[in-house]
Amino acid sequence: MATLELDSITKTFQDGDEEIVAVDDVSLSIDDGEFLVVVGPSGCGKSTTLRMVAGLETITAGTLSIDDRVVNHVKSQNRDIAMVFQSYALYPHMSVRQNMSFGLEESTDLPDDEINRMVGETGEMLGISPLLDRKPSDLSGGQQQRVALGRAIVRDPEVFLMDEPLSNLDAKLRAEMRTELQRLQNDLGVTTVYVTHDQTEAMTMGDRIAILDGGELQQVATPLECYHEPSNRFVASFLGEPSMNFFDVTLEGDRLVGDVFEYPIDEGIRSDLGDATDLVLGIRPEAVQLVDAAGDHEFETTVDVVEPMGDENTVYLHFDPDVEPENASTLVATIDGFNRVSEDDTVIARIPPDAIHLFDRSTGEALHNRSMENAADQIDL
Amino acid sequence: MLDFYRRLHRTIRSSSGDDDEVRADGGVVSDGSAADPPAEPDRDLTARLKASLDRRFGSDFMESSVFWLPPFLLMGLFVYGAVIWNLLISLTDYQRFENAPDYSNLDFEMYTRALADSGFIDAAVNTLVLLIAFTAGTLAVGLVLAILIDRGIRFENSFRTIYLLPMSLSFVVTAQFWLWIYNYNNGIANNLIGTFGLGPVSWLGNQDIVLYAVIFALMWQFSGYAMVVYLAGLRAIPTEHYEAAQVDGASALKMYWRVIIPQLKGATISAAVVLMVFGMKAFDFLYSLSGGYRPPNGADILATKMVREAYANLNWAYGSAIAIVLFGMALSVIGPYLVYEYRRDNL
Amino acid sequence: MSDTEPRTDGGTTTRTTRLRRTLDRMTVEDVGLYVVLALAAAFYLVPIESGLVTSFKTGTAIIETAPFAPPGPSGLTFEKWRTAIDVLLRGMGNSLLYAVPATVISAFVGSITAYGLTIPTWNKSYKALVLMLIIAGIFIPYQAVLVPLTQFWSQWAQLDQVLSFVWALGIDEDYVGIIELVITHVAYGIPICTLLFRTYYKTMSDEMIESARLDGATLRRVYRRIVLPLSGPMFAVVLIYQFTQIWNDLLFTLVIVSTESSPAAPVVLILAGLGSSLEGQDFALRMAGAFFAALPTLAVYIFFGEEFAEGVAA
Amino acid sequence: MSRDNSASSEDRLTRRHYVAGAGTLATVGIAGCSGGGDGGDGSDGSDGSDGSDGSSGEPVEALHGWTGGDGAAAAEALEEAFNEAHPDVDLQMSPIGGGGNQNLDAVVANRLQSDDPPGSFAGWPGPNLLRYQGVLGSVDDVWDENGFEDAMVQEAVDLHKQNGSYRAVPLGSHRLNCLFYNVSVVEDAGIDVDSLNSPSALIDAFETVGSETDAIPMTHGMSGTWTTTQLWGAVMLGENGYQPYMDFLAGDGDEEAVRAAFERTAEMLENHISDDASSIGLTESNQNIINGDAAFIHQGNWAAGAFRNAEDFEYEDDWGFKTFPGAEGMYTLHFDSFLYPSDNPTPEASKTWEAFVGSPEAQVAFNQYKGSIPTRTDVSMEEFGPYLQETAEDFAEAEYRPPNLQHGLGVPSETMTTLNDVISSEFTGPYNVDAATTGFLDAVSN
Repeated sequence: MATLELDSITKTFQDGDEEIVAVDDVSLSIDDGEFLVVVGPSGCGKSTTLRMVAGLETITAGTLSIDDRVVNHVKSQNRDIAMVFQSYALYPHMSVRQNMSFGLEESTDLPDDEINRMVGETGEMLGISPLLDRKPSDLSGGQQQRVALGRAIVRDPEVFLMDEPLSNLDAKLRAEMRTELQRLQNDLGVTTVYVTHDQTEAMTMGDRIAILDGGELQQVATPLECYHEPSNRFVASFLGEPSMNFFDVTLEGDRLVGDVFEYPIDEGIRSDLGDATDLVLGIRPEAVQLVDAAGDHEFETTVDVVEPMGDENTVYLHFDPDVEPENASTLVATIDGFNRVSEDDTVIARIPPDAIHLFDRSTGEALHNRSMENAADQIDL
Repeated sequence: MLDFYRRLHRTIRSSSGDDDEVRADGGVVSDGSAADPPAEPDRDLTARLKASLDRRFGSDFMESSVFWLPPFLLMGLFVYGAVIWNLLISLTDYQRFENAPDYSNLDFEMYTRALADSGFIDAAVNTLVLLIAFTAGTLAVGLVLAILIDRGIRFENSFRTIYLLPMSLSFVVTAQFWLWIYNYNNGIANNLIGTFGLGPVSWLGNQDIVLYAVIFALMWQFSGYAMVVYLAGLRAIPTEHYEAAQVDGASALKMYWRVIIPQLKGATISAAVVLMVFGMKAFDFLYSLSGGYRPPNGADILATKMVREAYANLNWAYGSAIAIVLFGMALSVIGPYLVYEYRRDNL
Repeated sequence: MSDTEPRTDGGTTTRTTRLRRTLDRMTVEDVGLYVVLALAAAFYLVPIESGLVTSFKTGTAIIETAPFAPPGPSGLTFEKWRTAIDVLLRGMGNSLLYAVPATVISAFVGSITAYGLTIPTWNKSYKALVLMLIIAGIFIPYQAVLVPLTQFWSQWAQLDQVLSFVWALGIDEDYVGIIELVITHVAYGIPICTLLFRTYYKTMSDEMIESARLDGATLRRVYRRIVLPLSGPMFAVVLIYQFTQIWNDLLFTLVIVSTESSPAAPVVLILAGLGSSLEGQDFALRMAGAFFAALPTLAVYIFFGEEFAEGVAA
Repeated sequence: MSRDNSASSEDRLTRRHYVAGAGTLATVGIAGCSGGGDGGDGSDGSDGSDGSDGSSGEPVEALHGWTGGDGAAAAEALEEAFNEAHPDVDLQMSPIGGGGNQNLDAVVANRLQSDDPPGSFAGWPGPNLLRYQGVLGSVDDVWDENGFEDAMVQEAVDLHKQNGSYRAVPLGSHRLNCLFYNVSVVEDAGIDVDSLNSPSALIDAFETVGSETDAIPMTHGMSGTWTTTQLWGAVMLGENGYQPYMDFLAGDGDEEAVRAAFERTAEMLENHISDDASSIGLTESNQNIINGDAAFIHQGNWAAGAFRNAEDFEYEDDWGFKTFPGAEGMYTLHFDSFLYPSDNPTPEASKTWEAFVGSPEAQVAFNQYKGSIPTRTDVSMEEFGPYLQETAEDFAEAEYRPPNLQHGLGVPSETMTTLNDVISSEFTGPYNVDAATTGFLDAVSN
């Protein structure tokens, strides 16, 4: 078990004459036994970062250390790490048992029977014992994924690295594997870095999550903190489905003036804003409530579309009825399934002041986050 | 430190439909030595040398050189040793055996002599025509056969083996066949076209068509190889492409022309390279056909002219000059392919 | 697309019913297809058939019957094959002696060279340079190589003196030619073998190699335990291609062994002079000799044609 | 066979430099190979003299091109005769087949290029020796000791000399000015062959054959160009006689004579040969005579070998011979000889071999199978067939013995290649007389 320290790691590529910065000054420290999920949109540099940790990519700048040992120049095989690849990367001509024992045979000088014992145990643990003597091509996607996992586990490495291991599975199997992976990681307690572009996996699996965009680290925090206290507008928009509503507002006196509504704010929020005036107001759809009477924080809206999701409905609301739907600014709200609302109704939508977030419009940096005390613990995914 | 852009290139090139994540941070990793020197200063000399070499040429250089360096040197000694020897001799005026070639005045006299020699020009043109027409024709025949066989017929294996058989025969055998087939009076070729009422043709006697008759014979021998390569290429294209084209209402011909053949570019290029090698072997065929270094008039190629100059006339320098031109011509045809592949990071 | 025969329920339908079912489903288009394929097969077989047929004809039969017509009962003789066989038999032994090792070694060398240039990562532009030199090496015209090659073997690498202890054991000194042929064919085979393996190794999954490297495998181990077992199909292609080229090659044999009377004379050398003399050529003998000499290459294509096609597909 | 790499003469040394230079220039040499055998202890004689020690145990290596048919039989007979005559010296006869001597020439050229000459090799003497200038040793002593000068015809004596000393020894000779005919076809056409003593008379005979019978007047294989060059040589001799032919060979040929010869030849090829000529060779044209499809053929007398081997096809009954019309009383010379390279690996054994080649037993043993005649005039011909006996008589009594054009005795090999180039581009149909004439005159003049 080991701690992992990334100190302002940078990676640049030379494409013809111009230089592309794939990973820009990322610093992370991962405690022993922690399960860190690295998440971000396609091309944000998360896989490159993982490959740098694995030693499959050279590190342009910054230092990487495992258990306080600088490993920038240490070859991957000497870093005592195991990696599960997106395509599983199983050796087609070897049986499952040979696949799993290959790592031990190559990097250790354990006797064969010892290796067989360990492979048997891991097979037991992953429930793939009956498959040990079959060829990867005879196995289903899920089974192949378990074998890839087994291959990493049996090596008992300092660090697990996983590069979107579930992305090739169907939805149901993916949900099962998510929980099983977490259970395994807790039992083994191996420091794990898990890369994905799927925010559900990020929110449910990680002890902490690191969100990357454009090669830059946006935020490192627990899933709840990232969800409820996003450090900037990108994080706020990235997490949560349907994603947060955003309205451009400017601060005038003690009210926020947008192009479709005005929103009075109290002194507490006012003090967080400092001297920034051009702001963006953010409100999670599940925080919007439908009420009866208009007021300071309640606005008249017409219902454009209702999407029933079973346990709850997602409602698309427009502020000004006379403007055609597509360019009117919409407010997305999630309400519980029993609330009878249909298209073209006019309803009053309340944006509770304790649930709003305010971001600086130019830097995107979060100035004020919602208060946590009465935030519902459920995360709307 | 693995070959990141090769992987990147593969993900971009592979059908990006299902792979939703396209890496934007492309570009070529040159394992620059920006990283700071290793911590332990006291490593012994070889390790330090190895590390610096690895940094200079990329991490696996030393370890991989044991694989490719010895064969590369062996090839260099034999192949490029001969090329350089020919180059040197072609710059001298070396003839017969009496005196050794003097390297004092190296000049391009042999090359100017070649350009002035009409026989050389004809041979060069014939060689180019042969290389291009033979390769194109063989690819076309191979493609048609591959398409026919790919339609899921029975006895596919036996048809495939039959089409491949000619490749296993030596030129001594095939040259004699074609002498009979092209025989003016009772040759199969003239009998065949006779049934269609066309008069007998002197295939080998007529200067204008003898080259194409030779090309046709070489196509007969090597189109089997092109067929096998294309069959593999066709089988690599997912069946959905065929069905999609059909659903779009494309006729069989259009389907192949617009959808399938463009996807065979890789197969075409790799087959073309190998077929050009066979094209270069036309010397053996012509040598067996005419029983000497002088093919029928109109089918003289650089290879036969080179051997005539070197071994019949003992003009070693002139023979070597022609050899260098022939080598250069082959490279000029294959060169663009190599540069194209290099630029696509494919090399 | 003619639909292939649907899977009948039980496998018990007799052969005739299955045949009848396919026959009635044959549309005009299918018939056309088979006719064209049969014509193409004839086009490829007639020359081979006429050669084979001629090899069984007597002198007079050759004149009376057309080249592709089989010999009449009177014209049939095996005498040409008999003379061809007893003249060429020792040549076959010698040819196998150098062709088989040369083929195997050049395939293996091609594989490790292509491996060294494809799988491990090192500077891209140097790798491209080495590859370009190797691929360009394919197009060296063999005729231009003969004189430097002779000089190399006769003056630079005088194997016959180096191996004098072998000749002392009673092995005939001419067999140095066999060793020289093996080395020459391996050297000139490297470019094409490397290119063929290179195209194959490029399709190999990078992640599998990376995971092997992560497992602590050195380049040598990765080659031996993963890349080599998986390059079976391409070995088939290279072995078949190289065997045919090396077996039928006359130029190097002419320069290195030269005379057919030498105990180490390969079959192509003896075949060159067989049945041809100043006063005329004995076609039947030449054809019989050519076919007898081509038996190994024909056999290789007939038995391994399958692997050759699949290898190219891999 | 150990290599006697004695650096004997000055030029040989410089060649070794260039080899080393080219080799090292090439690439990193393989560590194992020693850089060129160091010079043996051979004495430093003039280019002609032989090395002194030449270990006698080594066999003399005799390269030749007779791999099939009569040639092979003759070579075996020669080998047996030698072993009988010289049991102490072992001989290694090395046949190199294919391409009618071209493979042999290529191997010899390669070995001479790399300082590894054979003991002796078969080839044509005369101007053809020019190719091997500077690398042929002298066999003057062999000629003196065995009195070859008086045993051989004067032409043979002249043709085997180069730069004042003998370089080779003749073994056998074929006659080139021959016209063979199928007796029955000629009789059907009603032609009296002996009356044909000019090319124009021959052409008239062709017309009669064409009109009287449906046989091909003259069968002529044109898949190679050498048959046409050889035919032109015979017509040139027949049309213009000895002196103009010799002037042409010497380089100042008379344009009119050359043009006339081309016109005659064009007349023959345009309308008196088979239309599949371009795809048949020597074998098929001999076959046309044997199976009565053709009346006449012009060929060297090796064609007689093919007729002799054909079943029930006898001299005088089925086929006949006539000197080429217009060249009566002449014998167009051809020689098969064995050349003696300098810096010889086995000087003693090679000299014994050369001496044997010129001996009566060798010439009889070889030529009776080969279908050629001994070059000595003092050899009894009873073991030869009637036709060859006649040829030997013509050879001895011939008024002139002009050297042949196509087989090395008339012009140097480079000129011969140019002549064949001219035939190939100008005279393989359509037959362009003017271009061919100028082409030939230029070829022999420079």
